[in-house]
Formats: sequence, structure tokens, C-alpha cells
Amino acid sequence: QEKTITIATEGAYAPWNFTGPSGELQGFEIDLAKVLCERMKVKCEIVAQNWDGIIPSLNAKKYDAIMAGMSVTPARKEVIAFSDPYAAGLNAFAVLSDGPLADMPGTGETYSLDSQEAEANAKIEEIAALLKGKIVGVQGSTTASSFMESNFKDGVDLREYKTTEEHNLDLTSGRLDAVLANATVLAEALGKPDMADAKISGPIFSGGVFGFIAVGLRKDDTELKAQFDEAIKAATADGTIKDLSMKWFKVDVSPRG
Amino acid sequence: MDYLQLMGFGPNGWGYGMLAATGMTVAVALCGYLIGSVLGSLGAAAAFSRFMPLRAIAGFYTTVLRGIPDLLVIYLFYFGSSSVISAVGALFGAEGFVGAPAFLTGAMAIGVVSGAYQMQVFRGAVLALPKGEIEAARAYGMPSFLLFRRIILPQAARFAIPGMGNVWQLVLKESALISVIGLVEIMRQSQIGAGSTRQPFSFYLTAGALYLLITFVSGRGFRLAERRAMRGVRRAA
Amino acid sequence: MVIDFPFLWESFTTLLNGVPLTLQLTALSVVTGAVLAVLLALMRVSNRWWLDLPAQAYIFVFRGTPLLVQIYIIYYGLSQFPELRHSILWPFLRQAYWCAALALALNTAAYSAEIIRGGLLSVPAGQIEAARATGMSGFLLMRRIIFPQALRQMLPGYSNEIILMVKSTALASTVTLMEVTGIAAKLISQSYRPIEVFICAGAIYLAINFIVVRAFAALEYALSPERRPAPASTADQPEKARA
Amino acid sequence: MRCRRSVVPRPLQQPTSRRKPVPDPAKTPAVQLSNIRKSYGEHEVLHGVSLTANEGDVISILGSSGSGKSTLLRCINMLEVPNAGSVSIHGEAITLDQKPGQPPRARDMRQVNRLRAKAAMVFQSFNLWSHLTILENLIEAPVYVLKRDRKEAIAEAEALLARVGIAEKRHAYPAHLSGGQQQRAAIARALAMHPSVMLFDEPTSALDPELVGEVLKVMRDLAAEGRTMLIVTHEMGFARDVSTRTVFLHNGVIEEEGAPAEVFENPRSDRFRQFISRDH
Amino acid sequence: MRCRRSVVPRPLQQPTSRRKPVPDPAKTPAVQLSNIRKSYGEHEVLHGVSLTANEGDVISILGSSGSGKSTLLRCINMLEVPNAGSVSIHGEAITLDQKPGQPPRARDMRQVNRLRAKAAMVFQSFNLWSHLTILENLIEAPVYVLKRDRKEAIAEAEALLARVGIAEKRHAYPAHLSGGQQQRAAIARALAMHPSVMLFDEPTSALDPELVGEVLKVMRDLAAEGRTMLIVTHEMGFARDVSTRTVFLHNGVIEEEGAPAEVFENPRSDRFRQFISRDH
Ligand SMILES: Nc1ncnc2c1ncn2[C@@H]1O[C@H](COP(=O)(O)OP(=O)(O)OP(=O)(O)O)[C@@H](O)[C@H]1O
Ligand SMILES: Nc1ncnc2c1ncn2[C@@H]1O[C@H](COP(=O)(O)OP(=O)(O)OP(=O)(O)O)[C@@H](O)[C@H]1O
Ligand SMILES: [Mg+2]
Ligand SMILES: [Mg+2]
Repeated sequence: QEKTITIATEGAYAPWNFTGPSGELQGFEIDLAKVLCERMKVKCEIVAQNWDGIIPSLNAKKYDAIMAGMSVTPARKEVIAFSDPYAAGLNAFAVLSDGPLADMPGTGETYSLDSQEAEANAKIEEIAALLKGKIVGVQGSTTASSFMESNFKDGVDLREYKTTEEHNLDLTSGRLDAVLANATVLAEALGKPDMADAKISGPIFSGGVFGFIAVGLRKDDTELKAQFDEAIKAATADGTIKDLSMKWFKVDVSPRG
Repeated sequence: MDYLQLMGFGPNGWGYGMLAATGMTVAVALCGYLIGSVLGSLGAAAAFSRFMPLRAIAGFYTTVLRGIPDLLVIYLFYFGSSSVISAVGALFGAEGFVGAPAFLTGAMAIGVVSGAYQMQVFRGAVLALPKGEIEAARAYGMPSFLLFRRIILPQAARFAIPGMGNVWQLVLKESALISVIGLVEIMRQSQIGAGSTRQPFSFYLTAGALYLLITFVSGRGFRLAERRAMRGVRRAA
Repeated sequence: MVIDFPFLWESFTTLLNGVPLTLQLTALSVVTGAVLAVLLALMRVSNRWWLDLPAQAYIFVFRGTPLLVQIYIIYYGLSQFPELRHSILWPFLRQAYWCAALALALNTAAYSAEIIRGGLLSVPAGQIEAARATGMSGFLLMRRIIFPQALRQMLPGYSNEIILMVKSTALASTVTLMEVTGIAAKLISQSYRPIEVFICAGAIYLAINFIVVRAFAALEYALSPERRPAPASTADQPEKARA
Repeated sequence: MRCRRSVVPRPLQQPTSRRKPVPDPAKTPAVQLSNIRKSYGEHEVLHGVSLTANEGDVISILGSSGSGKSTLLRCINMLEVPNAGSVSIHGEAITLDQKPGQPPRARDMRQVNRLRAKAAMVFQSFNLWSHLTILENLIEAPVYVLKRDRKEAIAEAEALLARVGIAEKRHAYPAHLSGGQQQRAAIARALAMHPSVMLFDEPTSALDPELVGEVLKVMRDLAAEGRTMLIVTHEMGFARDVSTRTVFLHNGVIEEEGAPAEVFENPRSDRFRQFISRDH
Repeated sequence: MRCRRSVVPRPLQQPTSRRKPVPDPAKTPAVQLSNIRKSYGEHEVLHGVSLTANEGDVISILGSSGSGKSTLLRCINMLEVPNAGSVSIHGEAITLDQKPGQPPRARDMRQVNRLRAKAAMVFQSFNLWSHLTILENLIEAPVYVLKRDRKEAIAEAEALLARVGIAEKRHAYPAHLSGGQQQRAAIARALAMHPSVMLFDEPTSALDPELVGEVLKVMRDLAAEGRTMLIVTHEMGFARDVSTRTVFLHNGVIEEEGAPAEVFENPRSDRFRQFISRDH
């Protein structure tokens, strides 16, 4: 019973999923996909697909699953199904080290928008006061952009970018005062010399709109969803996901709660 | 990592990947352009036809396909063709994704769009032809297609070649859009590289250089064609 | 596929908000691009290598690289140089709007220059010589004889270019500008219904371009009286016997 | 089909010049025009012209500038579709479709093309194909329309070029030829078609007297071979000496028609008398 | 500047035809060509032609097709820059720059344009501007080159069009005119410039005998006003009766030159004798 499933990833979202010089896919999700497939006892093929066409192509049955750092959102749930989460979405602000926002309150701390709702909201209010009149960049149509829209609607000039590198470039050029993005992706980018002048400022948020990252599946593919759910549950329980997370992100993003 | 190493052909170099992507760009663009030439010349012929319905179809084709975003055409071709083919496949019990090959779809989509532009170029060129020479051909009994092939086409080439060069450039750039249907061409490869290494400039500058290289080579071709087409034309000093 | 009319209508009205920006960017870049293009085309046909060569190089680079790369480099690339960030240009280049307009104008100039050159070359040599023989030359010859004829010849090609510019403004969304395509991308990410949203966006672009096409057809007609059948004889006196 | 027969020419019912020779009913006329009308916009250029050319006829068409000579010639091979009247070539009438409110057009372009290939034309403005060399101009239609063998066509074309005296220009493009050379090339191009009917529109206008003499000699030879020719010309001498019939067009109607000896000696129309008297 | 003077014509040192009238030193010649050579590629068309036209001269240029008549005329107003030799108009020499290995070119285009405006040309192929109506064709250069008042230019243009008999075509485009009408428009366009020198390239080729007579009358009037004219023509009658001097060009050299009475009665060159004998 060697069933084969095809999993799509973006291949350009280091360190979650990215491409090596010779074209081989690498990253947290690639390793995880191999683990999950092994547990599901299926043969897996991982393919790269441009982000813009990733959901339509799933529904057109070009492949069977998506593992591309995709957060579970209500809008996406309208068109596709999600498995149980395999990672939590941690987000943070990055700013210029010598700018006025360099030391926002809560730097170094982590707040869950679900379990620590009151503290988190207090921090958000403090930060909102600081961000008034500032320009903030986010990647368009991500949980970061919905977080900004729901919590910093007025007073902040919000700019949407196609990719995280682009808003990072505008942060270093001074067109932006801050960016909000996935903490693991930011951490990776801040390690490069181009972004030596920038740093994380303010707390890391989790839960709430940031929610979780899960495998995207076709709605009618309930059998496959059950298989993924089971495999992910097991991998979370025995710490496999945590190990992979530490390997790729140096922090633990495994889903809690 | 310095630039040369990044774009080189060593173990950590992206050279082979970029080269392969360049090949894909050229292949898709070339196929699309040729399909477009056929459609464009048929369209131009229809635009000058004696039959009203043909003229109307040609007008509709060029207006709509130039008017809508190219990405929409590609989406419609790709997902449209795959849902049709899947539906047909389902009738025969096939399951899962049955789609036209991505390359074919991409080339067709680009061909259909570029045909609409090429039709305009041809039309303009035909309008510039000396009327008397066409009359002479008619007077010698040339039927429409022969007239088109032997007299109009070679002469129109003179006026069309600069415009055709423009459309070729357009097609080259347009081929970047086919990445949404899963083909890895120069721009998609650069985007992958930029996202994977976080060095966007190295990749986008290289992409620009690769396109320039293609342009340079094809530019020679167009220059030669222009010189050939201009045989017999007297230029005022 | 069931058609969801309320969704289509909602997308359509949302997308309309992007139309003014799309039109502004097109108009701005087409006008400035055209001025630059005329200069470039004149340099190309000048028969002087020191004018021709720079124009050729310009056209080669701007036609030869994708507009996306040009916008990227003008917007993200230039801003990486601290020198530029401290120059008087920064207030302009800081803004995505001007960067996009600049990139679009520089790009269309290169394409239009080739179209104009084709038009200039199509003017029959005999008619140019007739003008020279009366003592016309340089700008006068260009303005009175060559350009009016070249204009007719290049109109179809130039309408192509303007339509392309309308569509190219879509790339402005890569530098955070929310024109029609930018809004469409956003709608798609909220709804994951690319086909429907793109059909709405397509309808808007088609409408704009339809107006462009019609306007050019009207202009072509107006400018080419000599291609039409002759009007009624304007004789206000009957044909005189010359006897 | 019968009902559409009304467009077929009925020359005898048309008001024609009194001197018009009654056609021999045994011979089909090579070209027969009946009651041709042609307008550009509102401006009627031909007001009902009827003309019959029998096989072997050499008809010279005279007339002042703007009288409609070129238009008449162009109506014969349907480069201009007449607004009314009918054209037949070798007895075959060209069927015209006339929809109300629209200009008439030929119904069957295949028929028109077949007939055109038999009736070669030399244009007033030459209209050589500028993208082809002179030799290529000559073999183009024979090879591609008449499907003649290319080698033979070339051999014949070279002979024709030698005959009109521009053999050494055979690989030159038309733009690099002098006016007279272009005109000779245009004549040779028409001859290369072996047409049974020839339509010449001022074929010697750009030639010097010496060459005029030679071209007229070529035409005389052709006439002797029995080809039918319609020649618009300003060469009174040629009209008088070579043509079998002379037609004088004035303001779109035939004012005078007849054997040259007759009309030149004894013109009936004042206008024609005046026209020939100015021949200085 | 002195050192460059060597390009200024020295007609008396050139080997010219023996009959050439010695120019009156008091009068500056209107047009003076000395030792003009012109090649297209390897093919030399003019092999050193010298010619002087004094004010009021009417020079008819005869020659067989391809002998270089049009080329000679085009060298006068620098539409073709001669490869060697010099041109001066009203005593003003056009300075040519000759860089080694390159074709020569006029040094000062402003000078050339000034002189061109004085020397109007009628082209063998008319070259009317196709985007302008006939009336606009006539006023174009007077208004924009000579900066004449537009109203006056129109009034004058209409008078000229009436004179050549195409007044009713003034708002038509060239493409809608017959050959002869185009030629008359081209003549009128040249006359509208009030040129002091006129270059006519077969100005009556497309005209019927009646019109030929009228155009030649116009030219006679112009000659009477003292304009200088160089006319390429195949009208022997005109050459004989109107021109003050006749030049016979053959294969790029002047074979015969002199007063018409003299050369026609008593041709020195065999080639010319043969040429005129064919005038049938
Ligand atoms: N642009 C050109 N390129 C090459 N050869 C040319 C060009 N123009 C003219 N010639 C050649 O130069 C010679 C002289 O041409 P030109 O037009 O001066 O003759 P012409 O005396 O005016 O003849 P015609 O009476 O036929 O007009 C011809 O043999 C012609 O083929
Ligand atoms: N395409 C056209 N559109 C409008 N009017 C035209 C067109 N062609 C010719 N005419 C007009 O029709 C009339 C007859 O033209 P045509 O060319 O038949 O004259 P023609 O007898 O050949 O004169 P020519 O001896 O000058 O060549 C002229 O008055 C001319 O202006
Ligand atoms: Mg005519
Ligand atoms: Mg000539």
C-alpha cells in the first residue's frame, strides 16, 4: 500500500522552506514533511509552487497538501481545510537600532494573545501610543497584516509588501519605522550583515490572530486530513517537532494548547 | 558569501539553476512568440477581410486580449483548461489532476496574448504599404493569400520589424508570469533565490543581466532581419 | 462553477477605488515617457554616432530588462545608498509613487522610441526630398513633413504601448501602491477566489483599454483623410473646359 | 441563376457612338464594357462608357488630363469596381453583387483573378514591387500566379529586359532606377505574363523619343501577333499610325470613336478637333 | 578660409564643349557646375559635367533614359552630393567637406537651405506631400520656409492652381488626383516659391498635348520674366523653340551643347544626330 501524495511548498521562505543552490528543498517544513509521511506510511513528493497560485492549484488537484508556513485563517478556511497545527505563529516588531522605537516595552518577553490576553492587550496599548504617526510595513495578506489592521487601525500608516525581504529593505532605507513579521523569519534576516542596524523591539506575540500553522488540504479530502492529524499529534507529543524547531529556529514553535 | 561565489557554478553557487531558468524563459517565450505570430497575422488578415464577421472577430480578439491583464489569461488557460480536461477525464473514470502540461498552457497563453499585439503591429505595417504596388499585384491576378505572402508580408516586414522587436521584448517579460502555473523561469528562480538566501539584489541584478543577454542575442537577429527587409528601399539623405 | 454575483459586485466596487491611481500613474508616465521617447528617436535617426550610441544603449537596457527589476532597483536599490538618502532627491525617491512613475516613464520611453523610429523611417524618401528641395531642414522638416506622416504610421503600435502601460501600472503594487491590481491581490488573499477577482479587475482594465483603443482609432481616422475615399467634389465652380 | 443574368452586358441596347463598328457575332469580343459608371464619393468620373475591343484590336484611348482614362482602364480589371454597367473579358462577364446602399463588388474573386491574369496592366506610376529586384519583378507573377517553371521564366525575363534595353539592371531594385528604366521594367513585367489583353496606361510617358520609337515598335509586333491592346496615350502619332481604333474620352464620356484615319481626318466632335489641333 | 577656396569653380580651366559660350564676366552666372562627378556605389553616373546657366537662360537638357539627367539636376540642389566638382548658385559656391574615405557632404546646411529655397524643383515622380491637400502642398514652403503671409500665399496658390487648371481640386489629397493633375500640382508648387532658378525634371511627361502646350507657355512667360530654368525634357519642339541653350547628355558626359538652332541644324556628335533623328 505504497500511496503517494504530493506536498507543495513555496521554497522561498527561509528558514521554514527554501531552496538550496542546486534546487533541493530544505527547511523546517521539509524535514517535518518527511517525518509526517513516514508516520503516515505514504510516499511523499515535495514540489515548489509560487505563493500566488498555491491555493488554486491545490483545489485544481495539482497536489494534495500545502506545507508553506501557511497560517490558519478564517478566509482560508472558506476555501480549503487545515490539519491540526504543527507550529505556532510567533510575531514581533523589528526597528532600527538607533531609532526612536529601539526600546519598546516588553522586549525579550513573549505574550500569548489567548492565555495572557490582559497582559498582551496592555502591551499592545503601550506600543500603539508609540507607533502613532509612524509607518509600519507588513507582508500583505498575512496574519501580521490582519493583526496590524485590527489593533493599530488608526494613527499608523500601514504599508503592505509582497515579501518580507522587501519590507526589511525599506526598514533599513528609512522609509519604514517598523516592520511586523514572523519572529523566526525576522531572526534569520537580522542575522545577515545588511540588517546589522536593525533589531527586534517589543514583545513576541503568539496565539490569537497569529494562531497556528497547519497543513492545507482540500475540503473533501477528509481521509488525508485524519492521517495528517494523527501524525502531527504524535510528532508533537514525542517532541519531534520541538527538536526540528530548535534545529531550524533556535526557539520552540511547537503548538501548545 | 560574495557575489561570484553565489552566482557561480560551485557547490554553493546558483549558476546552474539560473542557467536552467534562462533556458525555460527562452523556450516559453519563443514558443509563445511563434504562436502569436501565426495568430497575429491571421488576425491582421481578418481585419482587412471583405467579410464583416471576420473583421468583427479580429477586432474583438485584439481589443479583449490586449485589454485584460495577462495574468487573468494565464489563470483562465491553466485552471480553465484543467477543469475542462478533469471534467472530461472524470467521465472516463480518471481521477485527480489531469491538466494540460504547464509548458504548453503557458506557451499558449502567451501566444494568444502576444498575437493580439502582433496583429496591431502587422495592421499598422500593412497600412503603410504603397497602395500602387498592391494594386499591381492584384492586376496580375494574385489571389488574396498569394498577395499576402508574396507582396504584403515582405514589404510589411519593413515597417513591422521594429514593432515586432517590441513585442518580442514584451513576450520575454511576460514569460515571468507563467511562474504562477509552476514553471521555473528567470524571475521565479530569482525570487526563490532571494527568499532562500535573503540577498535580493544579487538575484534581481543577475536576472536583469540575463534578460539583457537574451535581448542582445535576439537584438542581433532583429537587426539582421531589418537589414534584409530594407533591401531596395531608398532613404532620403 | 456557481457564479456568486454579490461577491463579484462587492469586489468590483472595491477595485474601483484603485482606478484613480492606475490612471494617474499611466498618464504621468505616458506623457513624460513620450517626451523622452521623441528625443531618443531623434537621436537614433540623427546619423551622428555620438547621439545614436547613447540612445541605443538606453533603449537596450530599458527594453531588455523586466520592468519589475527596474522598479525594484529604483525603489529598493537606490535607497540602499546613504548618499542618495541624504541628497535633495530623497524627498521624491522616498515615495513609492514617484519611484513607480519614474520607472514606468523610463521604461515606456525606450519602447516608444523604437515605435517612433519605425514611423520616421516609413516616410517616403521622395517626399522628404521634395521638402529639402524647397529649403526645409532640421526641425521644420521634422515638424511639417516627417512627423505628421510618421504619426499616422506609428499610431497602431503606440496604442499597443499605452495599453501596455495601463497594464504595467499593476507592478506598482510591488512597491506598496494600492492600484487596481494591488487591491485585487489583497482581495484574493482574503477570499482565495482569484478567478472571480481577476475577472472583475479584467473588466476594469478592459474598460479603460477599450476607451484607449477607441480613442486611437478615432485619432487614426481623423489624421488620415488621404486614406479615405475622396469627399464630394468641393468644386464651387463647375469643371471648366480649359479651352 | 437565370434571374441574375440581367447584369450581363447588352451592348446593342446601349446608346453608343454612331460610328461604332457592329461586332462580328461570330467573334467574341476580347473586352466588352457596357455603360460603365464610376464615382468617387459624390463625384462621377465615368458617365456610362461602352466600348468593345475585338481580338487583335489596338485601341488608343485619348483624352485630356482628368478625363477618366486611367479610371476606365482600372475598371476593366476591377481595380475599381464600376458603380453600374458590366465588364466582360473573352465573353465572360464579371458578376457584380450590388447590395442596396453599398458600393457594388465582384461576387467571385477567383473569377476576377483568373481574368486579371489574362489582362496585364502597365500602370501610369509603374508600381514596381520595391522589395524585389527587376528580374524578380518580372518572374513574380509568371511563377506564382501562372505557375510557370522558374528557370524558363528567368530566361524569358532576361530576354525581355534585353529587348527593352535594361538587361544590365536586372539585379537592381526599382528605387535605384531612373524613371525611364522603371517604365521599361514595368512594360517588360506586363509582357512576361503573355497576356491576351494588354492595358497600357501612358506606357511611354517617361521615355525619350528614341525609346518611344522602340517601345511602339514592340507594340506593333504584339499587335501583329493578334494581342488585344487598350492603350492610354498622348502620342498622337502612335494613335494615328498603329491603333486600329481611336477613342476620345472627355469628361467621362466617349466623345469620338472610330478608325484613326477617319477620326483624325474628319473629327465629328468639336472638342476632339480642338484637342488634336493643339498637337504642336 | 582662403586655403579652402580651391573648391570654388574654375569653369574656364575645365575641358568643356567647344561651343560653350564664354560667360559675360560682368554677369554672375545663376548656376555654375564644374566638373561634377557622381557615383552610386561603384557605378559612376556623371563623369565630370560642367555647365553654366546665366540669368534668364532656359537650358533644355536632353538625353536618353538613364544618361544621368535627373542625377545632374539633383546635384544642383544637393539632393545628391557630388563626389567631385563644385556647384555655385548666383555666384555663391556650396562648400563641400571631403573627408578621406567618406562621401563628401555640404559643410553648411544653412547655406544649402538658403540656396535651395531659391531653386525650386519639379520632380520626375512629383513627390507631392501625401498628408497635405493640394492647396496645402502649395502654401507649405512659402509659409514655413519663406515666412510669407498665409492669406497671401493662399490667394496666390489659388491663382496658380487656376492657371494650371486644377482649381477645383484644391482641397483634394494627392492620392485622389490623376497623374496629369498631380504633375500640374507639382509645377504649381514649384512656382509658388517665386524661385529665381527652376529645375524641371520632365515636367510635361504625364500631360496631354493640349496641356503640354499650356505648360510650355507658362514656361515661356517665366523665361520672359528673366528666370533661369534648367529643364530635362523629351519635348524636342520645346527644346528647339523655347530654350536658349540645349545640352545633350550621354552616358554621364555632355556630348553636345549650344544654341538650339545651331545644334539641331548641325549636330557635331553622331550620338546626338541619331537621337534627334528618331524623333518621329
Ligand atoms: N539611387 C540610385 N542608386 C543607384 N543607381 C542609381 C540611383 N539613381 C539612379 N541610378 C542610376 O543612375 C543612372 C542615371 O539615372 P538618372 O535618374 O539620372 O537617369 P535619367 O537620365 O534621369 O533617366 P530618365 O530619363 O529615365 O529619367 C541610371 O543608370 C540609374 O540606374
Ligand atoms: N481615388 C480617387 N479618389 C477621388 N477622385 C479620383 C480618384 N482617382 C481619380 N480621381 C479623379 O477622377 C478623375 C479622373 O481620373 P483619371 O486618373 O482617370 O484621369 P486620367 O484621364 O487618367 O488623367 P491623366 O491623363 O491626368 O492621368 C480626376 O478628376 C481625378 O481627380
Ligand atoms: Mg491617368
Ligand atoms: Mg530622370
